[in-house]
Amino acid sequence: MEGNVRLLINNISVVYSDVIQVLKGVSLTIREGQIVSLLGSNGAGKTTTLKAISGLLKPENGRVTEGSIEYDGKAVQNSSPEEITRKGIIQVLEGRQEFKYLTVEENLRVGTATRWGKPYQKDLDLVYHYFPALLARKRAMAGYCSGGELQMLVIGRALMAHPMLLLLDEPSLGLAPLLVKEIFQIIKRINEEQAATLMVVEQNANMALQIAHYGYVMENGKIVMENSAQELRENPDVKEFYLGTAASGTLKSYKDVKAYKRRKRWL
Amino acid sequence: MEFFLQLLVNGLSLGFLYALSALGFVMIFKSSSVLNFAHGELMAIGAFIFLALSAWAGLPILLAFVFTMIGSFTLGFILEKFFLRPLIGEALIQVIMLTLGLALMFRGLLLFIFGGDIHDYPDFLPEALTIQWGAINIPSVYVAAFIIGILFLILFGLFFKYSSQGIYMRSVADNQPAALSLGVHVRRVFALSWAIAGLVCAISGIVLGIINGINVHELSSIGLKVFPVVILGGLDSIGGAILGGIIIGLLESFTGGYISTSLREIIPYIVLIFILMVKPYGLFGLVEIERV
Amino acid sequence: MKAFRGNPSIFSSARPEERRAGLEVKDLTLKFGGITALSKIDIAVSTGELVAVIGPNGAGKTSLLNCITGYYKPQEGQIFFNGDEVTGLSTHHLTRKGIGRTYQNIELFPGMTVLSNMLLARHVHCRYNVGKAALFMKSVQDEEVRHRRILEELIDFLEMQSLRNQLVGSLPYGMRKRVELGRALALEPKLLVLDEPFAGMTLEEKEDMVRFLMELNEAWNQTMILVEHDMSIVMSISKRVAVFDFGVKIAEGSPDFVQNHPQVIKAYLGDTSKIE
Amino acid sequence: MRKLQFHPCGNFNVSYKEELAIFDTDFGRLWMWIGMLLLFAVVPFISSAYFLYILNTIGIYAIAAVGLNLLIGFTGQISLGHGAFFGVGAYAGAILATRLGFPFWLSVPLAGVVASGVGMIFGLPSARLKHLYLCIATLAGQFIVDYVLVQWESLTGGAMGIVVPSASLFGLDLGSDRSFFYVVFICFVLMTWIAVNLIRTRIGRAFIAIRDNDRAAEGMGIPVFPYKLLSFAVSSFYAGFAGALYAYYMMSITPEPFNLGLSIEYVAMIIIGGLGSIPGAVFGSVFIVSLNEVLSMITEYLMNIGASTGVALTIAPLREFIYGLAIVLFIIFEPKGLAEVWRIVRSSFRLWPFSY
Repeated sequence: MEGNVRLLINNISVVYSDVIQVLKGVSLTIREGQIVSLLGSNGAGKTTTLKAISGLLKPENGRVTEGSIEYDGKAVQNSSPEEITRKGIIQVLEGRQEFKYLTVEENLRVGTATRWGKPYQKDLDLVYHYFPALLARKRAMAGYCSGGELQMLVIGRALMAHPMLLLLDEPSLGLAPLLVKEIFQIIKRINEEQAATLMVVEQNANMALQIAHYGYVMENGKIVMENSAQELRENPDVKEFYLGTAASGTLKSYKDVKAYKRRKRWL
Repeated sequence: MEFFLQLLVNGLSLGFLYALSALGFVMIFKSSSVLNFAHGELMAIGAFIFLALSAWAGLPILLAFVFTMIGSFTLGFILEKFFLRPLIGEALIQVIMLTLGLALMFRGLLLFIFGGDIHDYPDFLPEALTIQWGAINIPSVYVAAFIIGILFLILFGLFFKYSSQGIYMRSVADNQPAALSLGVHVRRVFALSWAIAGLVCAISGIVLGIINGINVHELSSIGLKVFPVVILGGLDSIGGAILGGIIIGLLESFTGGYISTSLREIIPYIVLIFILMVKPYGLFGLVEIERV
Repeated sequence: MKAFRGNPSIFSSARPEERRAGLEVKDLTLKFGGITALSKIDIAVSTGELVAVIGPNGAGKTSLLNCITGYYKPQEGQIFFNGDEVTGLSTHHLTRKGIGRTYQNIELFPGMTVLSNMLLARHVHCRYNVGKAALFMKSVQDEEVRHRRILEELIDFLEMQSLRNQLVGSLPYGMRKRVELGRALALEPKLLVLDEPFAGMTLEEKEDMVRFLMELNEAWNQTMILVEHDMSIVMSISKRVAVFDFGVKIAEGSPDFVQNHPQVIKAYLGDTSKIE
Repeated sequence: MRKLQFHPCGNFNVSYKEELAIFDTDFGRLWMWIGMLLLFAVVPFISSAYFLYILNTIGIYAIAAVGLNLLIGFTGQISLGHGAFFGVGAYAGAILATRLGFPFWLSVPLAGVVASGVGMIFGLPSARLKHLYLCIATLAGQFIVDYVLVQWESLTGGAMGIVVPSASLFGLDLGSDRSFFYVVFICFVLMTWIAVNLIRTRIGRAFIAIRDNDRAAEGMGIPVFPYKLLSFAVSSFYAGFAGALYAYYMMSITPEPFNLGLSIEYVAMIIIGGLGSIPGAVFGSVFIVSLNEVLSMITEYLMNIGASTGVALTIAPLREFIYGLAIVLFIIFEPKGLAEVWRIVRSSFRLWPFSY
């Protein structure tokens, strides 16, 4: 299932405010129809990678200084977010950035900004089909919705834009286990039914690797490992550091961890 | 009784004028959360362009009006591009101070060019608009202000509630990064809202100019009167601006008629403070949603 | 410089009665915007306990914490802390009474250094008044130095020595969570309220955090109430778990009991962690 | 004797106490003493009367600007009524001196207290109002105070104003520019020192916390509203104190100068100087007062040469234009203000000639 290359990141470096270097030569490839997941610790540069793709570095005074990002064969690095979104790359920001004072439906309508003037009723129906919970709350002010509803809302909002490449930043952050599962199931369905290409940045490596086709691991602004999701799931290091399963395959208990480290501290 | 009715009518018409001039203000606030202290000066600029074109250059009224609209639209656009845009992301107080600085600049410039005298437009409104009802007389210009006010209210109300562009504008004021991530053209939204605001300011400036004569000091002080009006109604509410305008207009008219003319100027501010103590977001303003 | 021996004096020197933290919530009901966020909630936390509150998003967990810390005013019901009724008291009062908390979305002051953030929390323990502060008298200086010393202990305890003078805004997410814990601890709270302290953390950061919380709880008898979604952590560190759904407490008991409670599985945990 | 430290090349503080110091090097402290010496022993004797007048005006404005920066820059409560509080102080000082015959040393601080009371009244809306709404409430305060100053004729003398007796301290006449210079600048140094002290203790930390995130401040046990009121009180005390000095210095006052324009000037001072910076407030007042003087000198000059040709009247508004332009340019090109410029200049000097 080697599809066409949708997005090719070629050895990029990203610098904020001309001083702080966050990415140091990152390369990755996203093929059409795939879900690619990007794992890594906090501060490793995952979000920056997403923002480099979607053009949102600019408002934060960041810049791609080296390397290139090619989307469908055309270089898009350092383009404005308006141009990039109109090419079909939509990022769902971390931490549910809803429009608090707009109703749920109005929030969804903002998603039509890249194709202003075109009919959108069918897309609304589609979003409500994926997220029936939103239909019930469509006239509610988004600021009063629960965390789960908001996560659905921001993903739904991005779907309204007919994304060719959807970038999801921590979609499971702060969600209950059941909801995490639901969100990931829907992400998988979107990938399968809408033939959308997705890139998921996740802390919950377990879930992310279950739905992904391919995965990358980032540390300190560099890609340190890449492989098919299947292979990554089997990799002992990934198991140890990201999945939290010991070599024996059972879930590690936090009790052991704390006892060991505490002893270390006292000695 | 007749005195009361005349005060009532005066207050209502004055209120509509205030409401009209507040609309441009709300427009800017709704899309970019900027409090524009140069509002009165923008009105004055519109009024003076129209004066220059109609009275001095001798253009036909309609043509002069169209050119004034184009000019003020462009002015709003330029203001945003060169002065407001560099400040995106800066602290509130800096934006406020910038508009205060712009106000000083414009006032100085207008005084330099046109002087501090009162000018008048040639008569052009049809007499037919005048309403004579018993002893009560409503001059045509007030009727015109009323019609324009209602028109704008409906137009803007529908625009922000239902049109996609209106929703994009509100989304930008709400959460800029998120709007950017969805491809809303943030810069265009800002520019557009300032341009439209410039246009609305010019219209209200012209209407005020017809009534009171055109004078820089007068118009810029009415620009400050906009604040009690919009705050009373709630900064982001168009209906609130209209209602706030009417309340302030009536208050002024009755205070002036029954108590004293000197208190008249200050009464909006006193009432404003009391209302804000009870309703901190004005009568119709959105209550801030806070989550911890 | 004396090396740190894992013994913050602000905790070890405090007498047990000063660390007493009995919280009792009775019949608590909270409504807003036409929605009942909490209905008739009873929950009690006694000194030295670590109680976890779990439940789906929007179940009212954070609302409960907000009631306990005074951000929301409940319509019905009472909250007692150490025997005194504290229902409806404002947040700063409750902080003074010894309830400290961290926030779901990290409410640090990003423009300040780690140290300033923590120094801020010493506000309740500062005794000088405006006049003395204005003249910067000797007693004020001494007190400032004393607080600084206490913070140094906390910084050592949380292993943040290298971050001391860094701006909070420049720290990675996981570290900010740790700073926020440090700031809450600087309040010397009797009851520590934690709202999703592990959200968005990597495995390693979670392990560190577990370590700090366990040490606080076990070695210094710190009373804690915790809202968290990571079940493996909740199940391994808490002594008692309360489960909320739609503003109602549907179960309460030991981690094992809750884990196997059919209603909890249905509403919250789901049956497996696999996606079909 | 320990080695004097000139260049901070890192954080070498050995005791916690050193962190509390205002200047982080001995070099800085040395400069401060040299500056003080110059200010008090040299400047008054080499300056002309006109220059002393400008310096005194700067000193008076700087006191009020430091107060306003405590409120806006540190506590984050936007006020457009500082000019009115300055006016309240001026009037309170004048009334205390003329009606009650209070001596100078007593009526000035008392005027500060009166202004602080009025400031607290107009700070009350801050209990529920935030940001723009509060800004407009203080604007309302400005207009109301203006109105009272003009209308309460029995107390304020209406538009005629009050003539203030010349200031004297323990028998010493302070009527001359030079003797008043000492009064103004001793007060200025003391008030600035107090402001710095407030900032580096829990009071200032609470202010900053309220500015940055009032909900979290609340969670740190800081009672937000009392602190906001305190900030209003302190800031209007500074304004009132400065206002009373102004009244004594000008010898007669009318309501006219204490209008919205003055409030705007104060905000301009702290923004141009640098929000949330005590030296910034001082830089800002130097800048604004000098700009005012230069502009009026230029207009006067132009009016003199243009008096015969009739352009005199049309030149005056240009002053307003340039004033506005200066503010606008400053905000666009150096939004962090002169304090930031000063910091950059200083650090490049410190590192010179090896700036890398």
